[in-house]
Amino acid sequence: MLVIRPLQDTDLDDLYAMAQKAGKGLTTLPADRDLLQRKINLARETFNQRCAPEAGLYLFALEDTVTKKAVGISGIQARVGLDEVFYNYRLSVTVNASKELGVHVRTPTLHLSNDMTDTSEICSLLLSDEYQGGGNGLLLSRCRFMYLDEFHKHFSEKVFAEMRGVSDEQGLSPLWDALGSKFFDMEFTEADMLSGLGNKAFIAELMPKYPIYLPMLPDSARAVIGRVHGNTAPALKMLQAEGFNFNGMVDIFDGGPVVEAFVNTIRTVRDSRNRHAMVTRNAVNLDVPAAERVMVSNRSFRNFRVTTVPASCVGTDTISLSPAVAEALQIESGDPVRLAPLKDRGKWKAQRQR
Amino acid sequence: MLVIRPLQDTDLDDLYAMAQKAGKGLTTLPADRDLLQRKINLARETFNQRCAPEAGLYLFALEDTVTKKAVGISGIQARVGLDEVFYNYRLSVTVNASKELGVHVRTPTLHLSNDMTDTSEICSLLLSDEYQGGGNGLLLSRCRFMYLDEFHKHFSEKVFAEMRGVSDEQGLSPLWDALGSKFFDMEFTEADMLSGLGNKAFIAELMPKYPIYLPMLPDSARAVIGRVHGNTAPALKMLQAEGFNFNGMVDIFDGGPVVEAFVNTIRTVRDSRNRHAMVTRNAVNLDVPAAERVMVSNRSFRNFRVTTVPASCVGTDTISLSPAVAEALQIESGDPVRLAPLKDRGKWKAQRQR
Amino acid sequence: MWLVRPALLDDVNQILEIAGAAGSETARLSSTLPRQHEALAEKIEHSLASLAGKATAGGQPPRFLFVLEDTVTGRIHGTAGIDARAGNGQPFYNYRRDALIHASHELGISSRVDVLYPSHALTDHTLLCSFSITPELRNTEAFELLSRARILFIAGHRDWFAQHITVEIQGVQLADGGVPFWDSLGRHFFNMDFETADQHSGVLSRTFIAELMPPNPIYVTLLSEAAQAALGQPHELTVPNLELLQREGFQAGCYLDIFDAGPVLEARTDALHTLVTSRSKTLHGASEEGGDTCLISAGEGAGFRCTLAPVADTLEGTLKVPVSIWELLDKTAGDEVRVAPC
Amino acid sequence: MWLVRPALLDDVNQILEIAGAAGSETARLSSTLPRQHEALAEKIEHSLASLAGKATAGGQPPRFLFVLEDTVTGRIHGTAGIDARAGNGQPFYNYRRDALIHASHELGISSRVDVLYPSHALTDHTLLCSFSITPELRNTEAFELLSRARILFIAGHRDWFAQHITVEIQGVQLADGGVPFWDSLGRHFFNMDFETADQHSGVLSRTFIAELMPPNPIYVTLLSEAAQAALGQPHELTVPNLELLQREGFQAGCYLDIFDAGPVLEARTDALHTLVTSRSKTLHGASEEGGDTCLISAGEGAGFRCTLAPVADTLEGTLKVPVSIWELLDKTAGDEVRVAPC
Repeated sequence: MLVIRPLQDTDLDDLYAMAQKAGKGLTTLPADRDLLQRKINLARETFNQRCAPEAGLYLFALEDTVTKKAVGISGIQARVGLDEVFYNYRLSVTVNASKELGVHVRTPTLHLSNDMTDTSEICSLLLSDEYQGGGNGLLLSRCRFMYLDEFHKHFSEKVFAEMRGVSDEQGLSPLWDALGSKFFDMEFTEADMLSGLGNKAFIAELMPKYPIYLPMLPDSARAVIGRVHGNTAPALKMLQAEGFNFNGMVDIFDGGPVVEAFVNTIRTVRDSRNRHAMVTRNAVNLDVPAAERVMVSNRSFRNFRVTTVPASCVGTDTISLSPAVAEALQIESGDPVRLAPLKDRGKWKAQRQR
Repeated sequence: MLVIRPLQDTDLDDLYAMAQKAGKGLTTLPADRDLLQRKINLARETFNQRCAPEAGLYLFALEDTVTKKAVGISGIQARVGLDEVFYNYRLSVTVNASKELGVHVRTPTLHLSNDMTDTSEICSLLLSDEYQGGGNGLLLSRCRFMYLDEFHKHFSEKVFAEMRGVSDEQGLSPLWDALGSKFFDMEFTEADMLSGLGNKAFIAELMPKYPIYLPMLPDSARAVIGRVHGNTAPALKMLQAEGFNFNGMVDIFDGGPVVEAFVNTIRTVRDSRNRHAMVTRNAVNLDVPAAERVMVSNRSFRNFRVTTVPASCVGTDTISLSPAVAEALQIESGDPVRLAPLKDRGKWKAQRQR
Repeated sequence: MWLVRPALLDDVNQILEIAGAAGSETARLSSTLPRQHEALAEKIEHSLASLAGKATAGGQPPRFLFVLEDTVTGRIHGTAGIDARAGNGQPFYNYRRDALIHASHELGISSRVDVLYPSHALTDHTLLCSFSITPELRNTEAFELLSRARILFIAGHRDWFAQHITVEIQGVQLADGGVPFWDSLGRHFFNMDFETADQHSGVLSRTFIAELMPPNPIYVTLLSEAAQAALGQPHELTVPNLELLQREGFQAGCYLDIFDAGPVLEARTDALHTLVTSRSKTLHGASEEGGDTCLISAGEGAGFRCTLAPVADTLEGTLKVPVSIWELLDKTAGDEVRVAPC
Repeated sequence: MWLVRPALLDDVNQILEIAGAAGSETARLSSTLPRQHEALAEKIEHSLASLAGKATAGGQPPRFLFVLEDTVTGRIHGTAGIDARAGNGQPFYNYRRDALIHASHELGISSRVDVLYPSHALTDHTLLCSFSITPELRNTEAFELLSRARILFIAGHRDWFAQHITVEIQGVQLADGGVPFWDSLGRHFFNMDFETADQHSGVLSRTFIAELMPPNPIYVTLLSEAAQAALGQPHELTVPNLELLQREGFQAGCYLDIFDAGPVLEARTDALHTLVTSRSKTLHGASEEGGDTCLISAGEGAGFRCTLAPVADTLEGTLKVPVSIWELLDKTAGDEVRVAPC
């Protein structure tokens, strides 16, 4: 069984291994043991409410209960831009027009912006290759919406995700080549890494402060602004299905888009329902397709756990859970749980809505 | 009976009288006969599809069928910023932080923006004093959402409204005094008038192009940024009830907020239903409170007409209309009509939804 | 003989021939000279009003236009202008090139970031402009006469002009007509080719520049390489003119033309070489054509004339000049003239 | 006798007394002089390394600190510094004041809009800095000695310094310690009072300025009236120093201090009055104390000394100076000294 739970100290080795495999794409989880340990520590402080709520970093592990290994991670940053200044480009339009000459020109323009400051970010999603498919990625991602909904007072009304922008096999980014590299005398990967490590003073120091007019960039760079990396396209699609929309912000390095949604309009949140757990020994075939599964959370702040069960387990007021699932969720009969469909237009949801 | 219909040539005198009474607040409808005639002409071209769709200005009159007088007006501009450059300030945040010094400062900042360019605007709402109350203002405003919905291909996905900002009895605006007046050597009312007359070249010429840091403005000016004039508060409330939200843009002169919504999420649009007209001579008491009325439109592009009838007239597939109403809507039995509640949580809507 | 005198309305057709055929090399070098009959006639009328010391409609500051005439044939071979106040009552646009230093203490990185700031700092300086000459006269003494006659005019009417004086030198343009700086920057915002924009700037109100120019500073590093290379570089055809102006005391500063990034030269008016070295003298006859060739000017306002003549100076402050020159200058013995060495 | 010599580590405590008590008038006038023992000691060590011609850790450019010593009491009464390269390898921040002209052709309106642009244009100029003197010595010859001794040092070590030289003059500060320009602008972004920011800028890396300074140009018209009035105005206490520097040839240009908007003076190093008028001479004894009082300096690097002495010039290029002065300069007959008139 796969279960979501707070990241813990013993996950360091697994996490490091995952980060190493993931390579350069994932700047918020570089393969750096010290940094990963610091993240684990911060997550522990966060779940135990020993740090300021706005400084919280909520990191969840996906654990294979058989091997006891962490096979995935995902996270929520309570507020961005507090410790380090958070930069994006806002993709805006400059209109110049002269009636006298009958000229009307629109110039797409990038404005340096800190406007995402104080907003909650969903981040750090990583899943082991061996566990890809079968809805595991959905669980890892969507469990966060259940958490955001459950504990919405700890988060902003709106949440966002930064999507990885376009780069080639060598990790070269067309936008970086055309823009960043002219101002930062370093490699894209180095800049991205420094930024991921939380060392952002250099951005304030080196970043161009005036707007960038896009017609002055080559086609190759303009073409990738607001576009996601091929590998990230499925993640973007998933978020769009949840109701996330491009908000006009792009990454300052690779031009990847920022998508955002109001928490209360996220599909997982809207489709969530409360039930009480009923632990039963009736045999249930747990091995059903993702479309027929629902996520079940134990609604705990400190020890948030989520797993999936067949939609057929859901009753009017209760949900039938096997002892193993109950144990994984650390609940007993009668405890409140919260459900949400694992997939869009999942079976359970369809049943509920008509 | 009061009925919404396209503005027409014969409305000029009524319109001019209304504009004169309204005074300085309404910059898009100044008391200028030539300008008003030009607007009427443009509206006629628009409804007759004789101008480019994006240049369209859809103006509706509220006619008292007894006196045959126009007693109100409201409009939709198909796209802003095409003929004249459309300016707003975007209320943004600049974050400056130094780890070394433990300083973290957020500075609200106004950035000159043309980002509303190409968006549809609802505008020009004006209702005679004698007709205030009884839901007439709602009809005048909301009929536009029915039109937007019906003919959404002619408009942008998102629509917005500029709300009048704070000014005192003398028409003095605190933001203008602190900001605009330093750059425009003229009175607020003059600038506002010039802008309303469509003479906007002076804005490009005189406007400060660099961002304005709000801490440099006096408290009185900062206090009104994004706030509406007392007289406009009810209109704002109405739009918020429809699902419009402040989008971070403010008026460059008085700081009034811009609110926007996706057409398909506007309450009037979501609550609209189709019926067929059934003209009947059964006596119906037309004089019911606004909360018990529904708007009925004839769904015509060129000759769009809307009036209100009691919710009790609505049947499962049809709506019973008196011959007088049918005549006002210029429809016959069997013609398709579209309904929407006049008020939020109006009776009819409540009936339909549960 | 070559004579520089104020342009007259009768000169319009001949000037149009010089400024004329679009795309000709001459034309390219004189963007502030209109190519339309009506606009040119207006410009000449404005010049005549300015020479008469008359205020003009709209309160425009004085602008002067002179022509180079071959007195033998009566034909006109060139034009040269002065705007008393650059911008003519409106902003005069330039880019100001400045550098920011982007340095990261922690990373030990420091780089120079060149920025072009929109600037109006040269507004109301006196501006030399509208210079055009037929190609065969380049690098001749007529060329020098035409250019420097303006300084003698300024010397004789010093009160009409500002303390600082400016001249825009045409920037790099390729053989195919392409202007690298324009193609990399202005074209995107003005949505027209360089020739069109350049002509507009000479003829129209400059409102269109405020309306169409990018409102924020420009990072040089984002310009095309060709555009970067062209910053502050003169068009090769202007090199003789540039050298002449440098001898006059003009120097390139940090300002660039907004259309082609050509250098903008600046000088203190009172330090101009021709002005400093010119002297007022009393005209006398010379029996023989002796002495060094000098610039010699005379006359006020519309009566201004300037030519080249062999001049013999005397100790008494009088000037011996061939009588043929008297006629050219419309002066006679005992009249005051101004002379400057070549 | 007053002697200017390089600061030594032993001087730290005495210098702290001068720079000392926060809020004292002296202290306010020397923002680049650290008030912490350790920071000051480091600054002196850097100066000593620079005097020895040694490269320093981190490759920082040379910086020099001199003191004014009363040779009778051995007490120190003032300090004066030179940074060979303003910014010391990092950007040197100023505001550049420039005007845009906002004009509407159609409305017939034209107004001048002053803008403060962040600028690093003075980075790597040589900078005179860290000037402090005990109040009773203001307007005395010791004051002049301390300030001008630096120019003689530059004259004697010309290769170490840049072509252009700059000095920041403290701007307007009210009796209550308020700085109008800071209170209208910087305070909002740095979230600290003027004293604190000013001290940081002397001691810390200037990274914090890049991090905290508003990234866009500032419209002057939006500053408070008091701040607008303070632009480019010197603090009244600095007026004697300002006048002294103006006599040296320094002129205020368009640059302002980013914290208090005090004027930034500029000069060409080779045109500094003291440098131009100074002469290398050979030292000789004088039997009597005759002649005009002059600045006289000698010695290289750490051996640099400068004092005031009555000097009698001879036709042979030798200099008659009282023997007591020889000792002060650590020189003897036949050695080379540099002298400049007072």
